[in-house]
Amino acid sequence: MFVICDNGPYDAVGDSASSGRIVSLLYQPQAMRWRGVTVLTNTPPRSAQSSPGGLQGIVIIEPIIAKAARKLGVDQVAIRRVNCPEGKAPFGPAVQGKRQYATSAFLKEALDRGAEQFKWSERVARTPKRIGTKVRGVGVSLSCYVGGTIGFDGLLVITPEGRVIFQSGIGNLGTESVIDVHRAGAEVLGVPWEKCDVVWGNTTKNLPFTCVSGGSQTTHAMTRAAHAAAMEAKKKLQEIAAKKLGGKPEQYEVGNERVFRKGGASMTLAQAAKYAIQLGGIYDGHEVPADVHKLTKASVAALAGQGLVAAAKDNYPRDGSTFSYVASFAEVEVDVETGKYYIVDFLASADVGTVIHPRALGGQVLGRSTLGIGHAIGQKWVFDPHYGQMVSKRFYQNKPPTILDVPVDMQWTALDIPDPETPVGARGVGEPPVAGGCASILNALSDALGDEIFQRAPVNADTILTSLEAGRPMQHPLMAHI
Amino acid sequence: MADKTDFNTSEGVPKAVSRRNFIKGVITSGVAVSSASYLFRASTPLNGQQSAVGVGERLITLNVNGQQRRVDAMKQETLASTLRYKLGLTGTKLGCDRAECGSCTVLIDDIPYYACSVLTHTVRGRKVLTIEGLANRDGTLHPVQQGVIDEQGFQCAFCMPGFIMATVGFLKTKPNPTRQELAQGISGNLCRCQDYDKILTSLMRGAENLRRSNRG
Amino acid sequence: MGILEWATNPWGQNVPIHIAWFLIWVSIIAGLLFLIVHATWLRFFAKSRQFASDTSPAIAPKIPKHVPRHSLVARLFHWVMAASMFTLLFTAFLPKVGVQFNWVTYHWIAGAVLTISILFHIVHASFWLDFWSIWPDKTDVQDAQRRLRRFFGLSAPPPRKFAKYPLENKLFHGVIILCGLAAILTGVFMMFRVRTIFFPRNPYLFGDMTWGLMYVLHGLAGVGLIALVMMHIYFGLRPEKQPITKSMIFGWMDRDFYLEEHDPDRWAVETSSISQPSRVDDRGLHDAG
Amino acid sequence: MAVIRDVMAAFELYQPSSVADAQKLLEQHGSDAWVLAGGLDSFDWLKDRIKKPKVVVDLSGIEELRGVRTTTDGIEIGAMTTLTEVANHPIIKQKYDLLAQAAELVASPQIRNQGTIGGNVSQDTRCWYYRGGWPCYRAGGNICYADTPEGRNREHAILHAERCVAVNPSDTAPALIALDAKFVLRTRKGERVVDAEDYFIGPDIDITRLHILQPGDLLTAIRIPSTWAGAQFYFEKIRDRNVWDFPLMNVASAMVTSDDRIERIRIAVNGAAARPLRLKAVEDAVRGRPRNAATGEMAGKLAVQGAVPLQFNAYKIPLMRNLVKRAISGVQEATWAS
Repeated sequence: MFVICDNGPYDAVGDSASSGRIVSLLYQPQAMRWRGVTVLTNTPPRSAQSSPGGLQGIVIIEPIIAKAARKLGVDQVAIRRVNCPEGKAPFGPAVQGKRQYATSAFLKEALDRGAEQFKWSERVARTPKRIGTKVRGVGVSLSCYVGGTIGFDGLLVITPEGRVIFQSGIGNLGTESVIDVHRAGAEVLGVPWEKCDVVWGNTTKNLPFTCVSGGSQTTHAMTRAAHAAAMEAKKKLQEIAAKKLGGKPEQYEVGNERVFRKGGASMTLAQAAKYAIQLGGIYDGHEVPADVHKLTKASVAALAGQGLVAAAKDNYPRDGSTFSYVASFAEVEVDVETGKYYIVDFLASADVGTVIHPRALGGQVLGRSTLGIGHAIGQKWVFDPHYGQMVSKRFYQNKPPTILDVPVDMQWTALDIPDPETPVGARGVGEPPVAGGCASILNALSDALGDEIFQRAPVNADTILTSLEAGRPMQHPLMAHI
Repeated sequence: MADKTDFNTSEGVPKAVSRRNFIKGVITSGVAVSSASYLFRASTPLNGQQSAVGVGERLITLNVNGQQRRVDAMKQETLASTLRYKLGLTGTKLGCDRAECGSCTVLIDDIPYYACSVLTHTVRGRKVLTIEGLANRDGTLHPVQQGVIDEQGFQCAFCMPGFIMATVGFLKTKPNPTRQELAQGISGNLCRCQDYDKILTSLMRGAENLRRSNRG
Repeated sequence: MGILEWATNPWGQNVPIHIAWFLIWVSIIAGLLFLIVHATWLRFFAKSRQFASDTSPAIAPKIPKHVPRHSLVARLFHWVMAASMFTLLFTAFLPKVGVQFNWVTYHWIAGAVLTISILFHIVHASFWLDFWSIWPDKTDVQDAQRRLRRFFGLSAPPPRKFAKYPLENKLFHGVIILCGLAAILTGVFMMFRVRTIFFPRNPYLFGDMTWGLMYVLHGLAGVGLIALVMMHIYFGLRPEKQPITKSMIFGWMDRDFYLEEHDPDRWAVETSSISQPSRVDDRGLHDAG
Repeated sequence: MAVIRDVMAAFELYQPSSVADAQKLLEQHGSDAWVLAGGLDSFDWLKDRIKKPKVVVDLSGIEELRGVRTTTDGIEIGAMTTLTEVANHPIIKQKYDLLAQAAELVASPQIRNQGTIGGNVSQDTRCWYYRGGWPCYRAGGNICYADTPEGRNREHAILHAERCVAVNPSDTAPALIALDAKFVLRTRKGERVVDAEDYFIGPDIDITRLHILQPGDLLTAIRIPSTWAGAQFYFEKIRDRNVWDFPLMNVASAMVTSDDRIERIRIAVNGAAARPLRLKAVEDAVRGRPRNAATGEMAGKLAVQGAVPLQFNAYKIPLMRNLVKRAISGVQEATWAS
């Protein structure tokens, strides 16, 4: 795999390395040579959008896999099933004889679930492929991207009123993760969600050190941090209970808004919070664990004395690197006289660990799939090579997909198999579906029209029509998006 | 050149306010950025043309969300600007400002328009409805808004006011649409989170809510 | 209102794109003014011309009745050039003043014809015609000084008669060369910007500024030609110049006119051809001088 | 050149309530004046500061320019009638559905609510170099940036290009040509009625305009004769996005057949040249022939004769050939039992 990254005039760092890593993980090649070059060019500035490197790598390889399967007479899902990662799948180059590996991968299951729900075999078997000028084709694509980081802080306060206030430093992208990840903490403490508040918005609100909102890491990183803070709070509750009610801390349990000894004494969280204020020190935030970030320490200092304050760094172990996976399925209908095509159906089947919030997850999986679909069906970025100036400045020129460019009933599903290397089992999902959205459309087009018709994205009416006319690809694959 | 700059910026010297500095001042004061362009762009031929056909006053009354609002609007001002920057109705978003993204969609006499591409002066005497005017006075959300809450329709939701207004407008002509029909109806709006599927689901719920509330 | 139109190129640089089209009217008005002033002056103020000496009567009978002046080839060139020039001017400027039609093709074809004919003329005039007869010589300069002094009432000997071409004619030719060559050279490059049969298009042959200046030069030469062509036609139609105009049609000039205006010493004609006045031989023309 | 997000440059706004007043204003202000219909084309120019008129004359208050009226011979559509009104008008849907179909496919719902039929046929080209404010031929300069060795000209002309290779983006224009519509203009000299296809001009005639309106002229109405009422219509628009996009190409045909032979036909294509093209040669060639695939094939081939592709728009030749074919012989509906 030889990747040349045209990075415009400024940014010397390209995404070519990421494309190599993702491809080596997603298709588990037994041997792979990779080379990446970043070139600075005197062209308009650009920057990564979503799934940088991963999108490109997968979209390069997927049509090749599809073609190989056709040549071999192997089913498209089957060939991917054979080659896709499983469990602690290795990726990237060997360093000192050892290769890195993923925390987990259940992509085979995702493929199976997707194929079943999409009725893959039925669609493949359906005849005829062509009616009049219309041809249908189905495509499947694997997709993955990094799905989480570790080492951030959680912070919560149990108030004397018995409410649990989660301090959330997550930037809200509208994915709800700013709120959702704290459910992990509420669950640990056994507090109904209605008794919880989430404080978020800006740094004046005394928020803990948090990952940036990007890189599909939030769900993974911050469920861990929320879990850690809740475990810290639980520990403190047990200690307070032991202090006040006697016995050893480990004899106490936390649940139903109480801390209690089985069949014995108990107190409410509200009471425990009041005691925490009385006790001071580590209990109400006047003392902070040494390993939390200085920003978290400052926030804790500001919150001290308001109740039981628990701050903790995510120190949970993780064996491997975290990735999330998607198997994407698409069917297209192409009019061979005009080159115009429609996406008939689309399904994304996700392996993202534990599902935290199904509706938000669905929005993410289909939303980012649509971003990828946009790259397949028309989104482009045109500049005049003589002047190096953008000409596609308007939406009708650079063509982000509209609601009518995707099926009105898109489907998604998720496995809900926890990742073993994180306490809550949840991984991030933002970027993993992007490449699948793009490549499944390209593969469906190849299925409808043949492998040799187009060799680049976006595929528009013009690409298809010129090539069908000539019987071979007419646009150079490396030619700018036009 | 340098001398002139010094002259304008040095203290104590009587200030010959240059046009650039004046505009800067206006911008920093944050009040009437818009009037700068009125004062200093091509001097408009108002003098002696008051009686000319069709020429209007700047001070106009608009019917926005059922209220009569007096507003001083420039001739070249768009409705989106007036709503946001003169009337404080920032629920109407300005995305592309080129009639492409739909985030500025408002209803004018019950019809969805891109407010970024309507001159404020052309809506005199017409009823403008923005997202702020949808909910009841008592705070009860419009059924379509409620549908969005019910189904968590949007992600970043910058496009949401536009989508909701487009939906409310479309449902006036077709209260019981199919998913396909509603998608057509709101196809003039873009969502860059690309959450179209969930948006459509929530707006379908909104349509259902609306039919139910009309029935009841 | 500047005399150039400027535009901002894609890189934000200001570049000229062409002349301001009101210069068309400036040129037309300048041409009209010239001919009105000239005609008025001739009609009311000009004194009759005086030449230094009459041609010796001894030579007169030897001069053929029809003095050969322009060879057929030279005349053909002139009229081809005239036709292409008219085509060029009308196709260039009529659309600019509101008469819309598909002008570009006609314009570049006429331009190509003009270019070829002028190339031919340069070669023809350099090697077959008397090259120097059209360029002012020392006598022309002296005579011009004399005429100028006499015009202002100063004492000066009367000027001598003309050689083959009067000084004004030579000067006109010079100015036409300047304007014409400027228009042709820039025009040839401009053909790279439109589709012609000659070479592959390359609109980026030069930078924006160079192209802009080329269009400006082409335009200036073009509007200049409007006034020059008007003057030329005016003189061609003036009654006292009719013999010259006729000579451009028929190739010869009346003996009387020749004797009256031209100095046989400066423009010798082959006196032996007395019996065959209408037969003009190319060779007869380069003996002059 | 940039996409500017700021208040437009100042202009004086006139909102006349009659055509006579509007004309008076336009006469008074000459080339300083800009006529505003729906404004969806206009505001791009004004917002990007590429065109800076001193005076804008808004036609939206002129009642006489709105609405669809039936006449003794067909209908008359006021130039300021919105595309939504055109697309939904019962008479148009019933008798001149070709136009309704075309109007329905213009841009987006909001734009159809605001954009007018007069504005749609009079809009400027969407060449991205020209719209970007590059000083090209159409903008008064001396180059066509799209027609350069590496120019990005995927959406440009294959026919009748003359220096400028931009295309007309209107969807309703070919439908109106196919319906043999007449455009009613109000000029200084009075009312003038021209055939739809004569309303549009190419760069060979005037490289800076797409239509014959001179400063001060107004397009007041479009008349559709009943000649083609209820004929067999075909409209197809090929575009990249399924909404809010200009045609890569569109085709409109109106046809009357008897015994499946083509008795009368009008056909027009847009997106191939700087003006919507009425394919007269095709009409003549297919008249009297059976309406079948062979006739369609022949018509398609005839339609693209003389087409000259640029570097990136060769696809428009088969596209035009196939669209013309379909406009004559139709297209088979495909439904899979899934």
